[in-house]
Amino acid sequence: MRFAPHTEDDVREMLATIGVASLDDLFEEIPPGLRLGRPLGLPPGVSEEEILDDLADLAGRDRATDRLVCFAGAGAYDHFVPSVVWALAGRSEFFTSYTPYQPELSQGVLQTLFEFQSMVCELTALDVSNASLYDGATALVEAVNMTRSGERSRVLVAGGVDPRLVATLRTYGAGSGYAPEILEAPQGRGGVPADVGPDVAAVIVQHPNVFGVLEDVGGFAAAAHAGGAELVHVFDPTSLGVLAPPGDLGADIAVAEGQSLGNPLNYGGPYLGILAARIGHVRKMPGRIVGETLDVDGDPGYVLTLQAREQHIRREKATSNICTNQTLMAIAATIHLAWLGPTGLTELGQRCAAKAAYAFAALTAVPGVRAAFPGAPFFKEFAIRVPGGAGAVRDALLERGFLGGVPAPWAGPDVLLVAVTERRSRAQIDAFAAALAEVVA
Amino acid sequence: MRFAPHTEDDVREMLATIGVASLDDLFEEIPPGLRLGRPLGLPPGVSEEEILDDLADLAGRDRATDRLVCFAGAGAYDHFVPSVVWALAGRSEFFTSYTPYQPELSQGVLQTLFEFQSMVCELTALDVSNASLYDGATALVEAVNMTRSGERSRVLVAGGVDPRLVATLRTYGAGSGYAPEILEAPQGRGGVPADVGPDVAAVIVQHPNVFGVLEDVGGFAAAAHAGGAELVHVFDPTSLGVLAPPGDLGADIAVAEGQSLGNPLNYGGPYLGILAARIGHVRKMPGRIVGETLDVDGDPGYVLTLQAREQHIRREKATSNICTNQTLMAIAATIHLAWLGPTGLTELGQRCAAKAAYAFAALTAVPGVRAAFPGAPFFKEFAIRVPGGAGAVRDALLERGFLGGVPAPWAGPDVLLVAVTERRSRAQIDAFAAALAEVVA
Amino acid sequence: MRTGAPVRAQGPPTAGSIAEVSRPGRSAWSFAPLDVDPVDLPPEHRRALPPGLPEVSELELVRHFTRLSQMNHGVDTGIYPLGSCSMKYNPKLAETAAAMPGFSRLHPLQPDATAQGALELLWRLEGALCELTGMARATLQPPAGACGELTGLLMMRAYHEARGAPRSTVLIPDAAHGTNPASVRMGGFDVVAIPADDRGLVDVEALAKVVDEDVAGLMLTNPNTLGLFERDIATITELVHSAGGLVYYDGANLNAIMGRTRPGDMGFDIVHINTHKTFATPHGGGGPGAGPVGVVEELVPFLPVPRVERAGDGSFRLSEDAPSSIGRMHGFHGNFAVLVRAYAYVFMHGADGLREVSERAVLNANYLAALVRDVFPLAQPNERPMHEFVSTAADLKERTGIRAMDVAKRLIDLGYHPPTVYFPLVVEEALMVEPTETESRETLDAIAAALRQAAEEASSDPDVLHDAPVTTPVRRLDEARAARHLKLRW
Amino acid sequence: MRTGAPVRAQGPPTAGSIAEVSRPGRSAWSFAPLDVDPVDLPPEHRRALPPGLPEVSELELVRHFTRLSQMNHGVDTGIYPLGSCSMKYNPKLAETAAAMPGFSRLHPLQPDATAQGALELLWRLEGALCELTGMARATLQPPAGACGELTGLLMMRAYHEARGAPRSTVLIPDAAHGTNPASVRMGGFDVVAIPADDRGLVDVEALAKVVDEDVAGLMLTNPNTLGLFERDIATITELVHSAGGLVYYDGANLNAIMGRTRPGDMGFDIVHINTHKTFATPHGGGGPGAGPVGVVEELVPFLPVPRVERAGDGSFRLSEDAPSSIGRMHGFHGNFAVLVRAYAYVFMHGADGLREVSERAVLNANYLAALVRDVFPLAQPNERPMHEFVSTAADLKERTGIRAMDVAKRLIDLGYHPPTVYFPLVVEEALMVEPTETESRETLDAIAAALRQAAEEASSDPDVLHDAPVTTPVRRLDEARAARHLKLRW
Ligand SMILES: Cc1ncc(COP(=O)(O)O)c(C=O)c1O
Ligand SMILES: Cc1ncc(COP(=O)(O)O)c(C=O)c1O
Repeated sequence: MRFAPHTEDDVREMLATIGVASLDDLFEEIPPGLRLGRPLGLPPGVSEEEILDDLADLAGRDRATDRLVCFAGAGAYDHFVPSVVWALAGRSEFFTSYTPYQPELSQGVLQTLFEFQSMVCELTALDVSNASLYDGATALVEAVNMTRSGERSRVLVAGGVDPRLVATLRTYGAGSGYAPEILEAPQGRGGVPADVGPDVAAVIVQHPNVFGVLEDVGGFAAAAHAGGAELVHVFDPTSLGVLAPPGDLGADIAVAEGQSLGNPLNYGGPYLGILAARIGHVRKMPGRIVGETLDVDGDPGYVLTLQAREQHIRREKATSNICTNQTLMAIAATIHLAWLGPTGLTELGQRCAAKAAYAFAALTAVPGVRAAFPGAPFFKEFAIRVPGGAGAVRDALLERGFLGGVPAPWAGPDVLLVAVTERRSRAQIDAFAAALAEVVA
Repeated sequence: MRFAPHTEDDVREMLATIGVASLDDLFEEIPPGLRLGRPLGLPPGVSEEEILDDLADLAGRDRATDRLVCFAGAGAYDHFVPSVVWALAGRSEFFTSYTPYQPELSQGVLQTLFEFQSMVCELTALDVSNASLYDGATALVEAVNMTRSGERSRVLVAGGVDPRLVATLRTYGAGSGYAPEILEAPQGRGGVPADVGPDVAAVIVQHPNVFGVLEDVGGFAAAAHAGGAELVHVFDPTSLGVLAPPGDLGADIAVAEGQSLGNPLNYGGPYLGILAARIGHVRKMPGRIVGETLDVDGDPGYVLTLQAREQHIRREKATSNICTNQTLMAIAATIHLAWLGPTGLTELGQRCAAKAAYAFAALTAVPGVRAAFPGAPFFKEFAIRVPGGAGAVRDALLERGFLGGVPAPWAGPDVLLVAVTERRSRAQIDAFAAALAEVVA
Repeated sequence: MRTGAPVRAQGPPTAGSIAEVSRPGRSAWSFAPLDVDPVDLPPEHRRALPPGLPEVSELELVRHFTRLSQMNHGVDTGIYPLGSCSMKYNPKLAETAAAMPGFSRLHPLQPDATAQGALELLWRLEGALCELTGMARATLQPPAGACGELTGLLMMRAYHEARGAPRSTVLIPDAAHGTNPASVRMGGFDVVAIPADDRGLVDVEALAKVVDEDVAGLMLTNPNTLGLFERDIATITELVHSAGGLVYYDGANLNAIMGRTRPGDMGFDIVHINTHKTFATPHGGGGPGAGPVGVVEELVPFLPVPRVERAGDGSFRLSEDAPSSIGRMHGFHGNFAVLVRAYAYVFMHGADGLREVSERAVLNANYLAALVRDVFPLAQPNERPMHEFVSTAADLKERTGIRAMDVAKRLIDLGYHPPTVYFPLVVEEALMVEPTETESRETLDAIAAALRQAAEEASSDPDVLHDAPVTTPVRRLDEARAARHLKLRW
Repeated sequence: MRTGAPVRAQGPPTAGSIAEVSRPGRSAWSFAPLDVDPVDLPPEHRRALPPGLPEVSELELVRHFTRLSQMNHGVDTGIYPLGSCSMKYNPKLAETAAAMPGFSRLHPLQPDATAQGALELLWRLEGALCELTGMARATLQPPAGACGELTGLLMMRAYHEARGAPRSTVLIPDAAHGTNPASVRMGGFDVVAIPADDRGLVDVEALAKVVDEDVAGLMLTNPNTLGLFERDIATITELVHSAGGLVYYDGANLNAIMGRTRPGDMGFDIVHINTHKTFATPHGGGGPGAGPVGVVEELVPFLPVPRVERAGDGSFRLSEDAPSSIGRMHGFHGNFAVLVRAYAYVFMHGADGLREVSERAVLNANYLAALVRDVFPLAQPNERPMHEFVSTAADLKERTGIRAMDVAKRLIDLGYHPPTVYFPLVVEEALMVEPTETESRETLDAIAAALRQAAEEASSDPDVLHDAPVTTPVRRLDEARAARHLKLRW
């Protein structure tokens, strides 16, 4: 398969125009000793039909959520994506464009990102949003970087924060010079730090947390602010039709994994990093930010703004190194949010909560299965304890056609996280409970 | 699921503007006796996720060519459709537009159809093409209508013409006043009429014919012309990279089923009716025709032309009643033909012919399986005789994962038509031969 | 002033034809290497020279057709108020459904046992259409409305022949759509036009005079071409029936009456539906469509084959055995993938939703009519239109010399696709407007304002109408020249 | 003159924001009815007022974003010659692949046994990238190039720490891309800039002076930011190695050398690849991308987790056990669906195809440079550029006062997306041009003519440059104002 359009005549005449005799001459600056004296050790090129057959074969070897009823979550969720999202986000004018360096030719992407920022602010009740980051985990890293300066360098992490997020923080912290400190979370939540010292930059709370449990964000915020630290709230965008927004709970910075907004599971990516903050933080924010301005005729238009924060201007003093971000996922999220609107987002949240509650009752009614955190309020995900080990039970459920959740070994060998989205029907939940009963019997 | 955007306020205020009190008032012209006094006996409306789940359930009950290796043809073929075809034909500016009544807003569709007409002329070596008809069968009906006038009313059909086409002719002929007359086809081809009288309007030959066999189109043309009749050639567009074009064989009108050009199997439709003819016939042609002209500034542009032939102007004197046609399929075919180009179309034809020849040898080598028409040259399809009845064998092959062809009962209870496209690999053909051997053993 | 123009495609303004883009030696195709021996076809059958198709790279191909698409207006770009076409929103979810491999990769001649899902879909859709129209059974085979008409007329012919009394004429209103008379001819009948009375409705007296033993049937659309409901429809169908004729319902205007009344209840014997109108299957630049035809019990024997039948065990099959059938109207089973979209539309809306569709369609048409009727009078000022209305620019032309076509072209520059113009032919300077139910009130207000502006400019600034359009890829095109100097290919 | 403008979307020129389209009570959403009892969340957790999202119908939604898309330029619309971005054709077939449910509906935390296809795809792709770059193993986790850089720098840090000798500085050329210094800082190192000599290449003398025991490593792209091949690269990497440092290859310019030479053979220890550049994965308006990072044997222990490993039985698994690993760089396994597209690109092209890609990319850049270098001199007139070239408008500015930005904006009116301007910062009035291999010779001729026309107009008709663009949805925008009066949301 080839896409270079050159005919033999083209090549000959172009070489003549350049003034060289052969294509090889164009590479003569490469010292002979460094030239690859052999063909690459890769198979020869193939046709479109062959590569698609090969990929269909690989895809066919996966047993994905089109063939398994999905109760897995832990940061990635099987929500419904309306057809309109990719019918529009997939338009090639969006799809094949790049960062809007020439705003006059990029108003489509720029305005969409402006609308994305606006919707994120409406969701979070915060003042400003950027135009996307890589994913939820790296968004948290960037949020922490916004909070650290001079004395204030410590990072306290509530015990209910997803270990994958903590692990990511740890990796990046090695470069920035901090190690996240994890707070005790009795009963799978809480653990508000007693006193937050002057050396603490940020307190991080995830709400709903990794166990799906609702946290007392206000309590964490109060503690953080008492010590002069910032409160970073890791939220779930699908919860914000029904749960109080980060801005109302005292969060200074809110970050989220935006996958649930219009993006397929895609085995983990591309997803969407969302970051919003209070206006005072705007010059510390990472990544692209779109602003509205006027053109020479006084007509409104959109541009990338506050670029003095960014690597291409500020270089080593930039707020972050991010360049390519996840714009297309932000476009999809914008379309999905507009499709939902305020009522749809609320309906979505209510459905998730109701179905999760139903599933919780059904599963914990199975003999031998217990709630991991009895009495803890939750949103769309919850933790149960299953006899025989979470991994073994999960595998046995696979044979019955269910992706039965995600084991949480850090919380105990028998803890299984179960997520229930609006996509799960009562019948599916009942069948799942029955299968679980068989498995643990 | 609803798409009407009206809010309650909208409805109220719009009714006020109209000057009526209620929506019911808008329907008061319907005499009370005729009003449907009850809700329609249909299920209540459902959401996008529900209707898609329902459709996925139905689709899942089919065992289509994504799950069966396809050797079925008989007018619809499993060819490769490159990804660009629907990435482009599916663009909403094409997809959601209608017949280009306002040419200034429809140059995209008009120019594409002009290019379609041009490519059809290049393929067929004929002078003019229209902008599409419903499908191959109705295209043949229209071709016949072009040839009949006054005395000349009889329609002679070569024995190798697909019975589905003949059946369609018979249906429409009942209205137009003719019954197609079928000529003997010894050995699955030939049967050139001895003498064609002054009452014959058209002689129809399909080449390659329903058995995949190559016909002596020139011979049919000579006979038709000797009697002053027209020769209508039913062709296969995928053959025209390797087989002589209708125009060179003496055809006056050529028609084809264009499904193979960019259109999925779709259980029989929407497909593409192609019709091309010599320039002398242009005013008798059915359907839309696009022509190039100039705008008021002298710049070139495209419009629907010769509309005086059409029903919206000519009414009962129109050359046909067709209005809505298959434009989108013509757009897909245009893109596919441009993707193929002259070399690609030739490669395609060579692959089909070579794989069919290989399959013919492999299948007729199976003990008990015979060529239906020994020695007859064929293109991408051929007929075999199988012991135990074609239907039974076809069903037994299904269990082994093969859509093993199409029975041809009119040619004998044991005759099976086998089509082999470029998509079939040698391995698949060998496996098919092995499965057939098992089945007939 | 901000132009608001979309980003212009690369390169010089004129989009050359793909033949101009072509360069010898270029190509986009790729195939798996041939894994069997090549064969030589018999020399006498071989093509001497390869066809003169364009030679382009895949990117050139993509840019060419992307650019052409940008030179086209669609429902997704803006309101498309063509009368009699029901250019409503085409739900994207229908594309998701049509793309399912179980549908898109199904071969038309697969054994029924491997196509149970597709067959059940067709069965359910047929049932729904019968309930919606008040018919007994239906064929989903006709690929468009015109073919549906012919299907109906051939059934009329077969019906009368079966009764041993062939008939030769079919009555249609003089305002009827062109496909009606054309289909009548193809059905082997002669057309007898029936006049409208001064209400714009069928002149029942006149009709009574022409209805006789030679009349095979009558074709009507209701609401009629003026968008008016034929109030005397019961009398009309009764008249025809009493003379032994059949009555055909052209369903192009079904969008006006769903859930309110049914052709069957009005006395119609045969009904076609345009799925690409009423059920929002995408028009695709002029097609594909689908034109299912429903009939009353008495006509069921004549329906085309194959038909979908349900066996005692609940399984479905395609049946050809129907001795009185008129035969097949399509090479296979019709435009199946279009019917999948129609199924999605019908069952997604359901009983309540379809009724609401018609309610809002009629609401929108009456609202828009109310906003413009003082400047563009209705062809029938005293009648209430339903889902569409026909205005006339006749007096505007009187006063200013500005014609309906000028108004249409000016609308384009103001950013709106014009309504149908010069149809029906019986109305002078006709503007036939069908907004459909999916347009918002703001859009109706905006296009009304544009129409009023154009009418006002007709006196204040006529040249802006004569010169229009100026914002389009090309300006007014010389159609006479196109027909005189035929250039139908490169 | 024919405008060639695409069809303008409906309505007034200014495309209002979706908030302006919003009307209380409208909606597009639909969900299955709740089939379980509703629940009340604890009052203290409930949201008081629903979020102020837009309320629109689905058609309004479709029109709004269709219209916005029309206001955007993409590779499918025309040449997009941004230097350092490799804006080449994005094969449509890659979208077919990425949409396969086995990939798109796979949950990231599914057990490995249910994801063997995806894992094998990652395994094969890793292997191919290692062969292409001359590395031992690679991580596919970084979601973009900048993250790949940081991944590499964190591995550098871990490497030196593991050897008990932490180091504090990283060397980068002053012309380097901004992400390089920014990543260096995030890696916890200080940046030491190294100058270029008068050839525009790394000044080896100067380098020798700054290389010492405190230098953790050097970051380079080769060909460098000027598009020139660093001929002394062997000496350079040797120099750094001899002082115990590591050398990082920024793969943004890999499109120049595939199949000709490999970073590993040049002495690089760490390499990142931008799949959205070299392997044509769609840029999506600014992302997503993927930034796989390959390393030499010695650094394998430090690669991020999870890693794809192959078991004895040929099965694949995600492994976390790697004690010296720097940890995870992404919440899950990186931008998998982007990697599927990269896999399609790499294996569809194969060994021969990738070599041809670089050949044609270098051919196109040199051809275009030859056509314009007399009016826009190369920053390094005596050096041969590879896949891109940097010209300067400095003397044009001298002579006419017309700046690179004016030329860029004029190009837009002439129908072409401009090259990168004002990067690299070290070149005055820089125009950085990367045509890529998928552009045809005619397109290069056409944009060259446009560039020459603009240069000519700089003296003959400067205002047409000052005023440009005039054909776009908006004209030149006031960026200073945007930063002064922050309006970052509706
Ligand atoms: C009133 C009427 N009847 C029949 C037709 C023909 O339908 P089709 O275009 O689907 O063949 C139309 C379509 O425009 C119409 O408006
Ligand atoms: C030379 C160079 N290095 C690094 C990067 C950063 O890559 P990414 O945008 O994928 O993060 C770029 C991208 O523009 C680049 O051109």
